Amino acid sequence: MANTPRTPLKREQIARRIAQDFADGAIVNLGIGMPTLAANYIPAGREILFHSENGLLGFGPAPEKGKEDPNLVNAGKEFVTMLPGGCFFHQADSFSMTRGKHVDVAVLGGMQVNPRGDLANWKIKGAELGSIGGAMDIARGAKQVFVAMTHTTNKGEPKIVNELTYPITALKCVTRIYTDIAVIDVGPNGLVLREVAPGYSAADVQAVTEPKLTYEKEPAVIAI
Amino acid sequence: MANTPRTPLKREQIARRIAQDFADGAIVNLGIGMPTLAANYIPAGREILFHSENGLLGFGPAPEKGKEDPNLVNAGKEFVTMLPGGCFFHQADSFSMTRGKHVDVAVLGGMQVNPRGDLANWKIKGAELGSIGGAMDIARGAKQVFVAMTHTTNKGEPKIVNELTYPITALKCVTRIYTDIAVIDVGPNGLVLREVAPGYSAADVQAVTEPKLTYEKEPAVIAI
Amino acid sequence: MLNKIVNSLATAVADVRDGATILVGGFGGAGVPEGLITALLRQGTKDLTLIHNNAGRDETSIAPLIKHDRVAKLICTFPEAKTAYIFRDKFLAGKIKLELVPQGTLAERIRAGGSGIEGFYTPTGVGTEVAEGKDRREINGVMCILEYGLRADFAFVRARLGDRWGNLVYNQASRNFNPMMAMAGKIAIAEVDDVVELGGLNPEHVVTPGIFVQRVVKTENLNG
Amino acid sequence: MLNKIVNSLATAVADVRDGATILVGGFGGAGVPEGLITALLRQGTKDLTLIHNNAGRDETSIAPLIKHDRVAKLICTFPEAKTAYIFRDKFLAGKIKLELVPQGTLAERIRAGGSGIEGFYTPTGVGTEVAEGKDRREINGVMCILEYGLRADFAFVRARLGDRWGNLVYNQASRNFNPMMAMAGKIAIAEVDDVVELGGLNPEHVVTPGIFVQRVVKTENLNG
Repeated sequence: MANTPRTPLKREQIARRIAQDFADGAIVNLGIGMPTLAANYIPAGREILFHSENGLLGFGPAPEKGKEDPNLVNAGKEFVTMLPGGCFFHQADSFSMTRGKHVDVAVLGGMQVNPRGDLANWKIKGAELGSIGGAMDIARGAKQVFVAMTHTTNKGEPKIVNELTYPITALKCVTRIYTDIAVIDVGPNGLVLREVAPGYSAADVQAVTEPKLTYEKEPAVIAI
Repeated sequence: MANTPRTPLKREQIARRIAQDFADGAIVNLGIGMPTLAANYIPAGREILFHSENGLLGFGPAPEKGKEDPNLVNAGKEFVTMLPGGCFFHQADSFSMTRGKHVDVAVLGGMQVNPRGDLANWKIKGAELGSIGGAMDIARGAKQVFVAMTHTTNKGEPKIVNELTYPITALKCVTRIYTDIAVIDVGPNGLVLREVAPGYSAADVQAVTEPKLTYEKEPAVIAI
Repeated sequence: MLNKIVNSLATAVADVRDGATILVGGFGGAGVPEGLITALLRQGTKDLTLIHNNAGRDETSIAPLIKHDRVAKLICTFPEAKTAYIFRDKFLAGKIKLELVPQGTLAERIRAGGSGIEGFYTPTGVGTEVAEGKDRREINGVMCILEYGLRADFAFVRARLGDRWGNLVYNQASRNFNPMMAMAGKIAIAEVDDVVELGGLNPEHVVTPGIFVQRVVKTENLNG
Repeated sequence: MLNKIVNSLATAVADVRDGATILVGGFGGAGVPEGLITALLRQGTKDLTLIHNNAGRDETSIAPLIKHDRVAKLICTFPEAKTAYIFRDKFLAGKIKLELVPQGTLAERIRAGGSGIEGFYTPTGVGTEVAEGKDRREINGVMCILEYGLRADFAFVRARLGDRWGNLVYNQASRNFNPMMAMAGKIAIAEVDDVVELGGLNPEHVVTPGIFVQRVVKTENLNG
């Protein structure tokens, strides 16, 4: 392993890794951006129901070119199709699903996460505007919240921090973090490093992570 | 008029008088008992939509004998039919309609009413049990609440009283009272006697009514 | 594969334990999950808390459970009725506790429970015995009382058709409380006339999205 | 006869006055009542408060009203978007006020407003800037904030079919906010693809019961 060059995961690889953690039959809400890609990598033999907060459950992939229907879009305003068994509902019912803890997994983008699982992902620090959309309800309401993000900012600053400095989305919500170099659980006693990208050591990940990571042994390499 | 014998209205006549006050196009909820009879006396040319709190809007009369469907009943558990344009919904939506002031008129039975329009109609004084059902929501939520009742109890005691002694259903809700001997409005300054049954004088009605009734002139005789 | 179909009513209720709280759909005789109730009676569980609009209907609906002393407490809106004589006797004998709730408040409390709304302010019940001991608050000039969301260990619902994802449609007025109860039961069990293939329900016509339902079971005649 | 059909979009919005509050359905490009918005732009009303998920979409949706300085305040969930450049410029120039609401809270506030529920406790937003200045309360171990019901003078909704009683069905994901908005507008105006005869909608499939709708108007191409 000392000979493997450090190889951070690409966006598609992070998405593929996340999809491995969707249990068969899970109801999953995917946020805009990298989370949406996870739909492309569902492991064979698993049936996943996708929920979209604008009022869809059980939607499928994008339609063929020329068959797009402006009345059939997901929360990211992308054209989708419906699978057999899918259904429509209004937004109050849709958020009864998220707020009421009926959605098994939400995958959200992240700007910052802290060791208590607090999440910031809706507004850049100091920005005049930001868009909450469904983020606060979904982060607070899903049974498990997975965050998908690069491990550091463009400037190399940690996004996994001791205290959030960006506007908060929800407290104590994140259960697992997937980055380009690690998979980290948010446990009752803080962050537990589970897996690392090829060529990375636990120490490498710790070096770009502000809070202390714990791990029982040298963590596994992410299977991609 | 002095020659007309005092003729209190029968239940069907009270119901008929009430139905005259349903405006064309009104959405009406009828309580169990005498109120339900009003559906039989809609004046010609008026289209009334009946709401039932168990989740029906736009239902019609009882089905032919032998065509009763146990899944198509109103709140009084009577078999009904659906008119073209009728629809079904769940009880939370049904009470959004009543609580949210979307129902134009509710006709309810009454045990006591006071000059402020407070209503008692769900439980006999001192009873071990009583049934609220939809009464509290409907009394509180309909735009107009008509009460249909006999003017006095079996023992001749007034049901229109200064202060309620029976358990309260809702405060300040009743807009008009229809009894076997009078039609009385609940106005901002108390009770206004509008109409009397054939052979009754205003003084006759006042004699069996605890609060003071006002009236501009000798009231009209109820047209039956 | 997500398959919520259960083979028998007995299997569907096998894990209901003593002391469980159960939401039971239906209004009068419409939409009552009679098969699940019968299966539960045979299963033998006791000390139940039931939440249901009525208090039993002659020897049907929840009456058999009350008759056999399985019910410690009933939360309902309409306990006083000729047909609820079994409940009445048990109540007067001090063998069953009663919490009386206005019908619209009950529907809304159940929907709130299923939607992750912990409490709400309603004008229904202000000034009545229902308001006793409850927090009051005036909002927009409207006096309200605070009511709490209601959840249960199980929900027994009755529907017309269901599929293996748990999607449901109902039969006319038998919809009533069933959709909200499915939302608020940790384990919602739907007794259906028929199970249909996935895709057999039009996505525009689904009333209860499958996310709210954990088990679907075809009705059986257990008394035959 | 109850006839809610209006002959033209211009007639439907003729009585909207300066300073009115308007709920506008739609999510992204799906389910937006474009015709009513265009008719309102031509009608000339100003100082509006709009309630809508987004802040305009390029030159469509509510953007034209914002561009022509008709909107004094916007209540929305997702103001920051590439396609909302018209709003962004007006906001940064101080020409329009913004109230930012999480999406599930917005949906629920509108439903509550239409349902006569004056306020509710939700866990969404706790610990975030959305909670600033709001009442907090812990219920069942869950910290919540108090949010209020939201009503408006008008609701502009977009549906697929409507009848003269106001019953509506929608087109797939264009359902979104429209059903709740119909509930919460004092005058709810539905722009529909087509008007159908009474009885043309199956009573089991109606999504918005006519009681919530005051006007139904067939869409027109006002830009053609």
